[in-house]
Amino acid sequence: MLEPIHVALGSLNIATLAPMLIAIVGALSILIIDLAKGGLHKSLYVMIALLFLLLDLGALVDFGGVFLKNGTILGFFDVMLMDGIAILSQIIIVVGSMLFIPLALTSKRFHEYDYPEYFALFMFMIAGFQFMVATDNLIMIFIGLETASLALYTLIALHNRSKSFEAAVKYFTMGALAAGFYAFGSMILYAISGSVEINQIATIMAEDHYRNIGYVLLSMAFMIAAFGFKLSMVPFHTWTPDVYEGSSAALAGYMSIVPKIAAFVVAMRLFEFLVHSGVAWLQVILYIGVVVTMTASNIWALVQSDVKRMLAYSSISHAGFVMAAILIGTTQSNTGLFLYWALFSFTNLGAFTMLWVNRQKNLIAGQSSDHPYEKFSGMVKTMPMAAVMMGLFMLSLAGIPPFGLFWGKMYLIGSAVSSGYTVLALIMALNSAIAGYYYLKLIVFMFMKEPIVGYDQYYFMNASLSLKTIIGIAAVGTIFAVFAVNPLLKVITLFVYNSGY
Amino acid sequence: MELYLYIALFAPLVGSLYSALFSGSPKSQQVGIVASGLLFTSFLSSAILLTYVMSGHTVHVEMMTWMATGDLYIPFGFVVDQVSVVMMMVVTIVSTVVHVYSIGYMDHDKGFNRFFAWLSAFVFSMMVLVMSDNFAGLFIGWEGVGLCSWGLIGFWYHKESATWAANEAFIMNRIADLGMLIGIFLIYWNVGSLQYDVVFAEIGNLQPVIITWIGIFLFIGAMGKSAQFPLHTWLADAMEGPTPVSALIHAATMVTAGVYLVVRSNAIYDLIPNVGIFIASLGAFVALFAASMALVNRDMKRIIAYSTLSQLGYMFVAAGLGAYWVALFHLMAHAFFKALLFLGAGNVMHAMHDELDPFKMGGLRKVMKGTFVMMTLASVALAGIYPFAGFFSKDLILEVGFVEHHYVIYTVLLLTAGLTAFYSFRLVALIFHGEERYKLFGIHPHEAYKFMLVAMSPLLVLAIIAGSFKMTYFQLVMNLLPATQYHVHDQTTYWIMTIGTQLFVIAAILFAYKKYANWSNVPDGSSAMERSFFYKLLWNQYYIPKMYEEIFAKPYAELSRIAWKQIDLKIVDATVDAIANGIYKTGENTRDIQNGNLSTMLRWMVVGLVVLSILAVAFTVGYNAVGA
Amino acid sequence: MAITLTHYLVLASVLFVIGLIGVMRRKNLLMLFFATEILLNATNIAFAAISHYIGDLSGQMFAFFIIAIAASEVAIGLGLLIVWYKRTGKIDLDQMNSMRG
Amino acid sequence: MFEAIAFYLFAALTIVMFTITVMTSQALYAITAMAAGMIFISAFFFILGADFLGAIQIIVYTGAVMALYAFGMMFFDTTRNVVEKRTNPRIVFVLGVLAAVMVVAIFVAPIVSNNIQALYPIQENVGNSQAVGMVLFTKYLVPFELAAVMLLVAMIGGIVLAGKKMDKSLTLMKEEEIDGLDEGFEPEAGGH
Repeated sequence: MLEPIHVALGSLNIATLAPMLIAIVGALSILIIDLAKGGLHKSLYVMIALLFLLLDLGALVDFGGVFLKNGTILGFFDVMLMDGIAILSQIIIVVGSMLFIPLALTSKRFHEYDYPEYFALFMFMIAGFQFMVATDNLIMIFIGLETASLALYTLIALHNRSKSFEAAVKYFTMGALAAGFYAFGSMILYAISGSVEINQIATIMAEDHYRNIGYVLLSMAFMIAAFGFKLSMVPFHTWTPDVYEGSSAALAGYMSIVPKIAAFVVAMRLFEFLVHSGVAWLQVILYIGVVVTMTASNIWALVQSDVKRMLAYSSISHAGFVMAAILIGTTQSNTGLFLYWALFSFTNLGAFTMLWVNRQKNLIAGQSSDHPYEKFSGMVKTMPMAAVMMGLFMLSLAGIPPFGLFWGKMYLIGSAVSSGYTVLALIMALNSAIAGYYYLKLIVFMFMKEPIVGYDQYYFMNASLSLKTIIGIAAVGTIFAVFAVNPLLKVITLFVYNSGY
Repeated sequence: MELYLYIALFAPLVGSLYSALFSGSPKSQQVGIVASGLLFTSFLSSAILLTYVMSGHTVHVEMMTWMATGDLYIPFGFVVDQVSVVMMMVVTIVSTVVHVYSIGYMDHDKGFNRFFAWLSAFVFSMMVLVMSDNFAGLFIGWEGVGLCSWGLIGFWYHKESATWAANEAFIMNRIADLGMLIGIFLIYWNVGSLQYDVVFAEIGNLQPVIITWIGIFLFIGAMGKSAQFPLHTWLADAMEGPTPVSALIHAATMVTAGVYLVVRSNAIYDLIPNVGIFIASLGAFVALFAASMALVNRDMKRIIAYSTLSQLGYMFVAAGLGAYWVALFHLMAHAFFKALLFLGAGNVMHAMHDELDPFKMGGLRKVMKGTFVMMTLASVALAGIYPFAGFFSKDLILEVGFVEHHYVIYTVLLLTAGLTAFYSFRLVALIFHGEERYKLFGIHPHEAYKFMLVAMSPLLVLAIIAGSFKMTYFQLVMNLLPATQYHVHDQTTYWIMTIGTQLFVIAAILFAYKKYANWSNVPDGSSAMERSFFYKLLWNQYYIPKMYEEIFAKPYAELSRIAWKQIDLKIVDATVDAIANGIYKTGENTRDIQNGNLSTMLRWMVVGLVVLSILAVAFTVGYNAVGA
Repeated sequence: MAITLTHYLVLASVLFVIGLIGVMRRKNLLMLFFATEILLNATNIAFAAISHYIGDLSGQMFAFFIIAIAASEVAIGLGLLIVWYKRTGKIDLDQMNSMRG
Repeated sequence: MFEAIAFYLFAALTIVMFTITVMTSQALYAITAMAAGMIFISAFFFILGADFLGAIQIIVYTGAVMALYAFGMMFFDTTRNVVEKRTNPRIVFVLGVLAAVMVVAIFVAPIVSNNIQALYPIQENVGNSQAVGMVLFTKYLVPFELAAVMLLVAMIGGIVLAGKKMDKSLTLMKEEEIDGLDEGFEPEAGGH
């Protein structure tokens, strides 16, 4: 017989679960409120979600303080791992979610917001992402990932039109394949190490001096395929434009930020120790992956005729750009990753919200997508302020100083240079220059073309005060990023450095 | 003093934001007045700083730290020293004048408020550029002026040519900026800092090869901004913008940023004289090349633009030969009389209802006395007649060439001086003298507003007297720049040279007057001269724009003509240059990867996996082979 | 002849590849989902085998959670298929072509 | 010996079954073959001493998942011959064979390691279910609870997606049309 196991409650560090539990409790309370009284207005659910996310954020900030004082916090038999990058990425996840949830408060009614379940699933999804980043146990990562993904597929489909179903089915099917890759990759790692925890796997591999190099590389091949899908690296990116086009702009913007930062954190945990141990193969593969992803998606973005698809390709390109940080693998580059993503969140929030407020219900006659470039032509004449805002976000995305993303780009390129990746830095700079073209294309349409008669009725047709506020926040974040960069960097460096990345 | 520094720097920004507030609302005079007033404040602060600097101090502030983590440390500060204060004075004087002038010039334009927002934003960026104490700040200002000039050239965005020109300028500059960015990275990588003082102190310790590359890449940036060959085509096309913009950006400030960069980096260029010679030679070539194109052009503003190009060539000659203070001096003098010339041209354009062909004018001196006097005096200054500003600065460059024994450059510059005089007075003669050909076109010209003329008068005064500051100026900048005096030692040679040059120039003026002052018809392309090879060559700007089109654009257009038509690419076609077309084609051809079919997508994922695992196996086999 | 871990790993990879072929080959979405189940099952065999050969329970745990994940995926996948089918009357993925480029 | 025979027998059977699943054009064959394949896989689990996993495999897969799929088949009316357009079948097989060759090429090399330690060792004298229970409710308690959340998400998602409310799309209706909807469309009290 087995001996009964005695576990001291204190050793569990139940507090490590607090942030995620808050999100889950939020989700459950939304469901319960709906049970008690149906037919409530969506703004109530938005407020509840925001409230719980605020609590969540508070818990995270608290953890941040504890982390800086005592270092990494482990909990629940070391399944939970609250280190600096876990806390940082959770903060980005939660803040990102807080900024995107109010986008539900549109003036027009869309299908998904009629469901309280939408908000519940949203909260479950956030909890899933939080679990995914706050552990280095492959099982836990997998379950967190799937919880979040399954919720996300549903959220996409709830938009309830053919394109969104198509998007959800495509995403789901490819996601199932990627899940298969992930499981197989973990299996190989388990086979050579007898463990499913990344730090132990790393230790055992190092003790073996990478003798089973074939297994290691094969597992990495599967893992790159799995995370390549999540991070939309070429050629695993094909879902991105279709899924962005099919889902509502609000959700598409969300997808371009939050799931990716979660995947980046896991990729950091999984790939960087190998990069550091000098596994040349991985370096080469990541190098090629980064370059191809940046370049190819930039080229495809040029030929798009729909703004949302263009932004989809642009976000692929940005993800490729940031992936370079994992390849470089220094503290500076990892800091750059978080900085870039924090700045990118604000800019992309703005860009997608601008699409969202201009969303009409049915396709414009003669157009096959929601946001063709023509829709914005001559916008400066009918809505100068809106055009300027959109132009601002485009300039920031293009990396024009002094707007937000310029600093992220500069810091990352700088980290590449100071680690000796000069050619990579050049390619990154060159790609930023190419990217300027397609962002400029939208600006050309907005500022230099004649307005098309009748299109101005679509402008801001979906706007409400909350959406305008969000645009304002995004614009402020983008413009005044200059002043935030330094304090932000200090904090991020502190967290990243103390987590050993 | 720091207060004045901040006032000088931020007053234009405040003006810009203030104007931007009103950009949506209809034109209101007060916007222009407030913006001009703020600019004037900035000018006053600069003047106070000038007196302070002249008493031997410099002001250096570190406004904030932008990035300070790990080994990256970029403080952001501003410096007012002997060089930057000169630039500040030039920028603030010219821009104040241009602001006031624009109140009149843009009087009837719907985008009046928007115009001032852009214009003040431009001045702010330019101030950042000249006042920054490090390369990062310089680059930010650099990009900022590029952006603002894009907005200002394309200000009349409903004109397709204006849009095109704006994009052309933007793209050409981006190409050059990339070069400059590489240069800055090289500096940072090798020196570990971007602060001027640190960089210039350390630069000597680097390998010569690296310094050479740094110099070359920085100069590529300068070439783009200062429109040096072969990146010069955008400047002439940029004349599509409103004329005050041309006066401010394309004569006095932005295009001289390249010269400023070279002057500022004199510590770098001093170490690489070979690059310096190249810069000087290119400058001399551009001087002659641009002047020759100005000879036959029939567009008033383009003639002045080519003249600017030519004068920039002069400045680069001086800078390239190590006479940095001379380059800066000519920059200053040139800013005054060239801005004056442009503003005068603006008056003429207004009077002639946007007619630009001087052959269709003539005899305007009767109706536009003020403008006539100003433009004539500005042209005299440009031609370099004693005692006007141009004489002191331009002749000095000739002397530099002579003293440094670069006789070829000297000869080229001398010849260009003659050409300069000729085309300037060809323009004056055609516009103000001779028969009143405009009557054929039913135009009733009128003089500009009084206050516009008054606004121009400071520039006139400076164009006349700027030369007399030479020694004061020299005393000032020799604190920072190599203080080499350029004197032809032999008195006789000196006098022969000076008087000879003067006579040559005066002869060219007289020749121009004789040929054009009594012009009576509007040429229609049939005269013998107009059919001559050289005329055509010059008229077509050496066929360079055409060549760009033939070599780069045409083949691509031919290859992809059919695919082109299916998608409306007109805008992109115009925006994206030849290289982008290639990229675009690639995108078109490969977007089939994304054919929207789920099965294909899944297959791509498997392809990715298979490729990765093949690589894994290959590496393992190779690793084991090596290991065994 | 003893059965070693290698045997199981090879079996798992063969099954995994069968699943891959199914994923690439199937156009009927329902039957495509079958193939994704095969992928996960193949991995499960390998996990159980590794767990057995190194005498560690974590592998069985992983397999256990994979089964849970597979079950959840079925629920969502069928839900998506149902709405799609209600709209179009088909579950053939060649019909899904409204977005491209 | 017994083990070897059992392995090869079940290996052959599963491979055949799954091959049928992916190759046949009869949906009924496919699902039956898959159910059989799942059961054969559980046989491996029993051989490997993972009794609990074997039982779960049969209950969850063959019991629940297969039943769901069978229901789906009836709903989608795919019981008859399924016609699928084959595009580039050769590529599919080339990719498949390549993948198999590469993975197997790695796997034929034995794993060499002296450092693998069983962190949660299987004890001879303890029943498998008991041991699994011990680990599951200590080390893997949090993943287990999260799996519960995941199943809840799947349940909510499935119900919401398949629900009647999805038949009309507010996204595509004009605002006036939504106002004109009868109360029946508003979320009913109590949810579903």
